[in-house]
Amino acid sequence: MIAVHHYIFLSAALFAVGIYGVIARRNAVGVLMSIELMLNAVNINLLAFARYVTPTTLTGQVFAVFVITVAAAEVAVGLALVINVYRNMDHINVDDINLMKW
Amino acid sequence: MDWHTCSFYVLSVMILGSALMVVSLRNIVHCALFLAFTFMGVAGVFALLHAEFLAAVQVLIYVGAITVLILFAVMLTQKTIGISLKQTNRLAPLAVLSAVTFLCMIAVIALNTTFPTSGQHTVAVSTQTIGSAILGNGSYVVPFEVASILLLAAMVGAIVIARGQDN
Amino acid sequence: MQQVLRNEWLLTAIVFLPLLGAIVTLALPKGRPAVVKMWATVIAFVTLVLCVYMYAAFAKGSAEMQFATSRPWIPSIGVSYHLGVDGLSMPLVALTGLLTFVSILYSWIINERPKEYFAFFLLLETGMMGTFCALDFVLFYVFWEISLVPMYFLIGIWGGPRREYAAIKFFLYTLVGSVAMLLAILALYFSYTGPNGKHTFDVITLITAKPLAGRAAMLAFWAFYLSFAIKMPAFPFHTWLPDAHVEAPTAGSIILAGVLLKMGTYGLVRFNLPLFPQQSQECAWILAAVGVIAIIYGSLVAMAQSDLKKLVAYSSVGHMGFVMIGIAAAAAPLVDVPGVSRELLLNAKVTALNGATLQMVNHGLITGALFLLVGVLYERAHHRNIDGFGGLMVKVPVYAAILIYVSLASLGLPGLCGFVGEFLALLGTFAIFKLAAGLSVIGIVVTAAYFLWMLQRVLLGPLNERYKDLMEINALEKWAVAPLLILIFILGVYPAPVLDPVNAAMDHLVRNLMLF
Amino acid sequence: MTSYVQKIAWLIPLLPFAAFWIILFFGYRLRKASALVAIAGIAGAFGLSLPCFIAMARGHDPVNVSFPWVQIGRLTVDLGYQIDPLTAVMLMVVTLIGSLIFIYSVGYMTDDPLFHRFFAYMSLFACAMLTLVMSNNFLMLYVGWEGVGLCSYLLIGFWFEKPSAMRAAKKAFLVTRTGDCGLALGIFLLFYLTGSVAFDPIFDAAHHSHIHETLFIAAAILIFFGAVGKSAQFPLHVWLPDAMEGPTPVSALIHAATMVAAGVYLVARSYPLFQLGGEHAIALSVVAWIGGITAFMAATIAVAQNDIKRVLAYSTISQLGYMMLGLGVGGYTAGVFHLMTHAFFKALLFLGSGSVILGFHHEQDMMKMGGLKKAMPYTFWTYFIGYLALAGIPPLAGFWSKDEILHHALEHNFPVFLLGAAAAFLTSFYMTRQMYLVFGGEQRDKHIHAHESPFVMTVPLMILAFFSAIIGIVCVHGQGFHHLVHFGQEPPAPFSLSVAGISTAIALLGIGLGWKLYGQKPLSAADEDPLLKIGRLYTFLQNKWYFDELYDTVVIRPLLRSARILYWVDQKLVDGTVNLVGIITIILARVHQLFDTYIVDGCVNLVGTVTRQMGFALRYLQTGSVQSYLCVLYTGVILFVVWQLYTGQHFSCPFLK
Amino acid sequence: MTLTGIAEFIASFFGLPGSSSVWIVAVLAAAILLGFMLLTVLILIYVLRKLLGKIQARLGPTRTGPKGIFQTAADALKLLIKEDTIPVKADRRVFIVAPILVFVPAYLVYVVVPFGEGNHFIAKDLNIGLLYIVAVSSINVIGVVLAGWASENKYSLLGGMRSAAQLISYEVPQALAVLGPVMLAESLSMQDIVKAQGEGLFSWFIFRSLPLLGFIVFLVASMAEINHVPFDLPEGESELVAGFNVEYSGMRFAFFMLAEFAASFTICAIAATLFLGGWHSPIRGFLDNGWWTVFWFFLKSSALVCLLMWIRATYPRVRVDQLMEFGWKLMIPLALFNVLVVGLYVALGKGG
Repeated sequence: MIAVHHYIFLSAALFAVGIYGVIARRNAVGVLMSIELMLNAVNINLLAFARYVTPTTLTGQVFAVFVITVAAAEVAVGLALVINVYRNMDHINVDDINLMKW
Repeated sequence: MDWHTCSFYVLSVMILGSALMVVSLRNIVHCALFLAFTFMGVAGVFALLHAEFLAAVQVLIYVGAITVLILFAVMLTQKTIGISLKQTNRLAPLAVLSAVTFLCMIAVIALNTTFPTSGQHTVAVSTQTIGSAILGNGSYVVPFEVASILLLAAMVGAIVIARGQDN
Repeated sequence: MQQVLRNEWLLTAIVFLPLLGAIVTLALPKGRPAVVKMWATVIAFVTLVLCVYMYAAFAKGSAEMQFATSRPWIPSIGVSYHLGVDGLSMPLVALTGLLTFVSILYSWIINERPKEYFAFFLLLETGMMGTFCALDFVLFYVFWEISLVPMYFLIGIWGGPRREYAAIKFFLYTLVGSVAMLLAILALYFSYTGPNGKHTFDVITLITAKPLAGRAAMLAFWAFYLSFAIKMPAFPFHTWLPDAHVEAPTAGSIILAGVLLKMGTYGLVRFNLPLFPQQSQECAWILAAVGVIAIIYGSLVAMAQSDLKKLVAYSSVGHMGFVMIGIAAAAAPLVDVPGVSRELLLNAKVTALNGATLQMVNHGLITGALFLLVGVLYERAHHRNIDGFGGLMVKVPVYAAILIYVSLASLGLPGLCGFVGEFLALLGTFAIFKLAAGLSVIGIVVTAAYFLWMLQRVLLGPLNERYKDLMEINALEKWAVAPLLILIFILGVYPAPVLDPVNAAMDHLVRNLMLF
Repeated sequence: MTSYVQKIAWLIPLLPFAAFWIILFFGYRLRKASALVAIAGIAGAFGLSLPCFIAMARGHDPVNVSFPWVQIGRLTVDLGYQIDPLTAVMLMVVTLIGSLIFIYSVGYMTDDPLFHRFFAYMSLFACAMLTLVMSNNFLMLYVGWEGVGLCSYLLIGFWFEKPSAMRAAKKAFLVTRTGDCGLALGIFLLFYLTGSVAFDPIFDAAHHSHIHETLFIAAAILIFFGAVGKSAQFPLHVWLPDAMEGPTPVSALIHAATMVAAGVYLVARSYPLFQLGGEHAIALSVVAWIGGITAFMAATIAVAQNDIKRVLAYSTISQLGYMMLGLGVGGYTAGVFHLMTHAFFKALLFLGSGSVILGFHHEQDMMKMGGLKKAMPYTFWTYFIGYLALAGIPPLAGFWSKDEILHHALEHNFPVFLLGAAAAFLTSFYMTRQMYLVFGGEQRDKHIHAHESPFVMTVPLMILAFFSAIIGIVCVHGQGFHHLVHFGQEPPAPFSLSVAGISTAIALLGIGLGWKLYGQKPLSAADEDPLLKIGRLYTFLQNKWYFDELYDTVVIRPLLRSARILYWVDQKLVDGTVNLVGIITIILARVHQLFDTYIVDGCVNLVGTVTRQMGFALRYLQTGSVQSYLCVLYTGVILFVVWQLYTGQHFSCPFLK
Repeated sequence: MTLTGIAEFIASFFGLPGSSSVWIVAVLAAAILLGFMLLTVLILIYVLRKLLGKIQARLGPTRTGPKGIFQTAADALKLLIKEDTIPVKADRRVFIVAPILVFVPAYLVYVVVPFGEGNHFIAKDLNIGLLYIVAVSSINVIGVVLAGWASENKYSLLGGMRSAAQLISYEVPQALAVLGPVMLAESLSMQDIVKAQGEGLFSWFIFRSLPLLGFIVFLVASMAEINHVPFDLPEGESELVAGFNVEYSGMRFAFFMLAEFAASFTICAIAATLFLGGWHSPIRGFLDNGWWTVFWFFLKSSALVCLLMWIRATYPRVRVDQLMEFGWKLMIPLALFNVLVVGLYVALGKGG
C-alpha cells in the first residue's frame, strides 16, 4: 500500500534532481526547467500530505493551485529575462552571465 | 499489488527518469520534451492522490503553457542549441553532492517521523468543492486575489522585458 | 552734599556727547572733509567746555563722588549705570577732554579717510571718559574695551610702515590684561552678597566691603595689577608702547601717551589700593622695585634710542615709573620709626599719592605736547631719525624754543609742572622707601641727560643742509600746543588748583579706604 | 623800615623776570633796546635791594614773609622770602655786579645777531639768582637753584652753532644736576624728619631733636653735595672750565660772581645743620677738606693752562675751595666775606680778559698774546688791580678775606691750613704768569692787531677795580662786615699780625717765582713755556688731572654702553619673549593642525581603507555565477537543518507531533 | 453485457487476479474508442471530399468503388505503404515523437464525450470532464511546435510557430466559451451538462441567456483550434507548402491527418453536448431513452460537421495578423462578455 513516505521519497528525489539541475546546468533555460521540477516536487508533497494527513480539508490542494500559478508567473518572467539576456549577450550560458561580478 | 501501487511505481519511474533526462541531456529541446513528460507523470500522481482537478490544471498549465513557453524560449535563443557545448559547469560534482545529501536528509527525516495519517476516506474532491474552498467563505479569497495580481504583474513584466527596444 | 548732586546730567553728557558726535560724523557727507573736521572739533570743544564747567563746579575740598548718577542698568545681576568723579578722576577727565580737543585740532592735517578717523577719535574719547567716570565694574570694563578698539584702528589704519604689527601687539597685549581683570571682577562680584542676598558690581560698595581675603584676594590683586601694569606700562610689559607709538599717527600718540597710559595708573589707585589694602601692603616693595626699574631702565634705554618717538615713548615709561613708586609708597606698610610720628608717615603716603596723581596729569600734558611737536617735525621731515636732523634752531627758532621748553618740563625742571609731580612723589616715597627714592633720583639725571643730548643732536649744532628750507611751526600747530604750554607753566608754578581736589581724594583714600 | 622792605622785597626778583618776558616777546622788534630793558630790570632790582641792605646794615631784624603754596595731606607747604643780613649781602653782590656786567655786555655783544636773546637769558638768570637768594625755604631755593642751572645751560650754549659750546652746556647742566640730586635728597630727608621745607622750622627741629642728629648731619652732607655740584667743588668741578665756551660776560656773572657762589651761600644759609655735632662737626670737616682739596687741585691745574679764561676758571674753583675751607673751619664770616670780595675782583678779571679777547679778535691763547700793556692801557691797569687783589697783596680786598680764612684754618685744622697756604702761593704764581704772558714782553703773534675796548666796557672795569681795591678795607674797618654777617655769638677773629705776615710772604714768594720765570726774560714767539721743564707733571696738570677722561671712562661711556645693552635687552629679551609667545601659539596651532589632519583624520581614513580592503577580500566571493550563490545558500540551509535536528531544539511543527 | 462483465470474463479466462479486471476494462474501452475514431475519420474524409465537390459543383472522388466510397481507405493504404522519410539534419527522436503528441490529445478527448445516456455510453464520466478536455487539447501545441522545429526546415519552423501561436491564442476564447454551459449546469461533468438541458428544445443552452453567442464563440474558437479552413494558415499550401508537416510523409503524415479530422469530429460532438442538449431530443420526453439518445447525439454532431465542411468550402483563408487580431481583439472580449451575461443570467435566475 502506498503510504505518505513513498510520496515524500518521490518528491525528495524529484527535488534533488531539480537542485542538481539548477546548480549544474550551464544553460539558463535548463536552470528554469530544473526550477519547474523542484516546484512540481513541492506540489507532490503538498498533495500527498493533503491526501494522507488532512483528507478532510482542501488547504493542500488550494495551496498547490497557488504554487502552480506562481510557477507559471515565475517561468514567464524568467524566460523574458533569458530572452533579454540572449538579445544582449548572444548566449545564455549562466557561467558567462556574471556581469554582476565585481 | 493493486493498480494503485503499480501505477504509482510506474509513474514515479517515469517522472524520475524524465527528470534525470531533463537535467542531463545535452540538447535543450529534448530536455524540454522530457520536461513535458515529467509534468504528465506528475499529473498522473496527482490523479492517484484523488486530486483530479489539480491533475487537469497541472496538465493544462504546465504541459500546455509552461512547456510551450520554454520551447518558445529555447527556439528564440536559437544559437546555443546548435553548438552542443558541455552543459554542466564546474559546480556539477558539488551539485550532485548537495542533491544526495538532500535526499539522504529527507529520507532520514521521513523514516524517523511518523506522520499522523488519518484513516478517513478523502472527501470527494470536485471542482465544486475546490471552487468553494477558494472563493467560498472562510476561504482563500485574499490569496486568490493576490495570486491574480501576481499573474498580472508577471505578465506585464515579461512583456516589457522581452519586448526589447526595437519599436 | 546737595549742591554736589544737582548736576547729575553732566557726566552722562561728557561721556556720551563724543559718541553722539562720532555717529553723526559717520553720517556727514564724504565729499567734504572740512565739514567733518569742523564738526569733530566742535564736539571736542563742547566736551572740553563741559569738562571746564565740571572743574569749576567741582567742590575742591570734598572727597566724595561728585556729579554721581546711579540708575539700575541690569538689575537682575546687580549692574547699575553708576558714574561719578572724585578728586582722582576729575583731573584725568579734564585732561582727556583737553588732550582730545588738542589732538583733534591737530588732526586737521589728516586727509586720508577723515570720516572714519574722526569717528574713531570721538569713540575713543567716549571710551576714555567712561573709563574714568565709571563706578560700576561692568561699565568700567565696557568703557575700558571701547577705548581699546578705536585705538587699534587708529594705529592700524593711519599708522606708520609696521602698523599692523604694532596695532595687533597693542590690542592683544592689553586684551590679555583686561581678561585677567575681568576674572578678578567676577571673583569680587561673586564673593560679595549684599543685604538682600544679591551680588553687585558697584565699585563703592565693593570697596567698602572688601569682600575678598587671603589667597583669593592676592590672586585678584595680581590680576588687576597685570591688567593695569600692561596698560601703564610697567617694566616687563612695556614693549608694546614703543612700537605702538612709533607706528601711531601723531594725534593717536598724543592720546595714547597722554591718556591711555593714565588709565592703568588710575586703575591701580582706584581699585588695587582700596580693594586689597592688605595684599598691596605685602606687595608694596615689588611695586616699588618695578617703579625704580621702570625709571632707570626707561631712561637708560631712551638714551640709546635713535628714533625721536621711541625716545619719547621710553621717557613715558620712565615718568610712569615715578607714578609707580608713588603708589608703592602709598601701599607700603606703616613701619613706625622712632622719633617720626605716625601722622607724618601717613602724610608722606598722601604726598606720594598726590605726587603720583599729579605726575599722571602733568605727564599727560608734557608728553602730549612732546608728541605733538615730534609730529610737527615728522610732517616736515618725514623721518624721525634723531641723527638725521641737526641745528634746526637756526631755521625754526620758535619751534626750537617750544621743544626746548617742553623738554625741560619733561626732564623735571622746577617751575614747570614736570617737577611738581616727581618732587612730591619722591618726597612721599623717601619717607617710606629711602633706597627706591635714592635710585629714582639717578633716573632724573639720566632723563636730563638724554633729553639734552636729543636737543643737542636735533636742534643745536651746525644746521643740517638738508633742512635749509624747513618751514616754521604754523598757526594751527601753535594753537594746538598753546593750551598745553600754558598749563605746563601754570601747574608748575601754582599746582594748587589741581592738587587740592587730588589731595582731598588721596587723603580720604589713605586714611579711610585703605584701613583693614 | 621793615614794613617798607616787606612791601618792596618781593618785587626784586620780579623786575628781571618781567624784563625777560618783555624781551622774549618783543625782543625781535626791540633789537638793541632790549639791552636797555634788561639793564633797567637789574638796576631796578639793585635799587630795591639797596634799602634792604641799608636796613640790614642798620641792624633791623630780618624780614620773613611766607604764603601757602600747596596742601599735601594735612600739611601745607609754604613758600616765601626772607631778608636777613646774609641775603642782603648776596642781593648787593648779585644786583651790583649784575648791572655792571649788563652794561659791559652791551659793548661785548653788539655785533651778535641774537643780541636780544642774550639779554633775555641774562635777566632770567638774574631773576633765578634773586629767588634763590631770597627764598626762606628749601623748595623755593631748589626752584631758584635749578633755574640758575638752566640759565647757565642756555648762556653757555648761547652760540649753539658751536658744537663744543653745546657739549659744554650739556655737561654743565648734567654735572650740576647730579649735584642737585644730593640737594633734593637732602630736602626729602629734612621733610621726612621735620615735615616741613622752610629753613626756620627745620633749623629749630635740628637743634632740638637729638634722636635724629645723625640723620640731620647726613642731610647736611647731602645738601653740601648739592653745593659741590653748583660751586664746582672737587669731584664735580669739571664743568666750570668748559663753561668758558660761553660769552665772557656770562662767565663773569655766572661763573665767577654769582651762581658758583650759590653753593657757598647754601652752606652758609644751612650752617646750623652743618654745625650739629659739636666741636668736631663731621659736616663742617667734610666741607673744609673738600674746600681745601679743591683749592689746592684747582690752583695746580691753573698753573698749566694757556687759555686766558681757563686760568681764571680754575682760579675761581680754587677760590671757591677757599670759601668752602673757610666755612668748613668755622669761619662763617670769613667765608662770606671772601665770597663778596672774590665776586668783585674775579668779575673784574673776567671782564678784563673779555676786553682782552675782544681786543685780540677772539683769540684766547695766552701764548699768542704778550705786550698788550701798550695796546690796552685801561684794561691793563684795571686787570693789574684785580691781579693784586686776587694774589692777596694788602691792602687790597683779596688779602683781608684770605687772611681771615687762613687764620681760622690755622686755629681749627692745620693740614687744611697747609693746603690753603699752598693754594695761595700757587694762586699768586699763576696770576703773575698770566700777567706777564698777556701784558708783559712782546706780542708774540704779530699779525693780530690788538685794540683797546670801547668805554662802555672799560668804565665798568674801572668801577669794579675801584670796588676791588676799597671793599676790603671798608668791611674790615671796625669789624663792620662781621657785625653785618655773623653766625650766633661767635666773636670776630682778632687781626693776627703773624698770619697776615705769613700770607703776604707767601703771595710775594709766588710773585717772585712768576717774575723769575716769565718777567725776567719775556717770552718770545719761538720760546716754549718755561714750565715745560717740569716735564710729565706739566702734561698731567694741563690735562686737568685727567678728570675728564676719568669721568668719561667711569661714568659716561658705561652709561651709554649700558643704555645700548639695555635697549638690546629690551628689544631682544622682553620684546622677544612677547614675540616668542606669539610664535609659540602659531606653532602650537600648526601642531594642532598636524595632529588633527594625521591622527584624527588618519583614523577616519583608516576605517575607510579597512572597509575597502575587506571589500576587496569579500569580492572574491562574488563569483558572478548565480549557481555558486545558490550553492552557498543551500549549504547554509542544510547546515541549519542539521543543527536543528541534532541539537534537539526542534522547532514546533504542529502536524509532525 | 456491460464492459465490466466482459472484462471479468476475460480476466477469469486468462486467470489474471481479480483486481486486474479494472485494467482490462480500460483496455477494452480504449480499443473501442480507437476503432470508433478511425471509422469516423474515414467517413468524414470521404464525406468532406464529396460535399466539397458538390458545393464546388464537381463530383468529388468517384473512382474507388461505387461513388468513390473507398477513396479514403485507398488514401490510408497509400500513406501506410509510402516510405517514411526522416530528414538527415532533423532531430530524429523529436521528429518521431511529434506526430504522436499531436494525435494522442485528440484521441484522449473521446474519454469524456457522452455518446448517450447513462454510463455505458461514456468511457468515464469525469466530474472535471470539461476541464479535462481543455487541458488535453492544449497538449497538441507542443507536438505542433516540436514537429515544426524537428524537421529543420525554415517553412516547417515558421509553420509550426504560426500554428502554435494560433492554437494558443484561440485556446483562451474556447475555454471561456465553455464556461457558459458550465455555469448554467453548475458542473464540469459532461453528463450533468447534458442532463441540465433535458427540458426540450428551448432548455438547450444555445437558447438560454444570450442565444447563440456562447455557441458561435465556441464553434469559431474550436475551428481555429483544429486549423480548420478559414484559419488553416499553418498548412496554407500557397504560402508554406504544408506548414509543419512538410517533411512528414507516410505513416507520420497519416497521424497528422488522423488527428486533424478526429479533432474536427470531437469539437462538433462537444459543441453538440454543450449547446444542443447532447443526446436529448428536441421534444422533451419523446424518444428520450436508450439507443435513441445515441441517435440524437450522432444526428446533432454530424449536422455540425456538415456545417463546418460548408464553412470550409466557402470561406477564404484569413491573413495572419487578421487572425491574431480577430482572436485577441474580438473573440476574447466576446467570450468574456458571454461569461458575464451567463453569469448575470444565472445569478438572476437563481436569485429570482
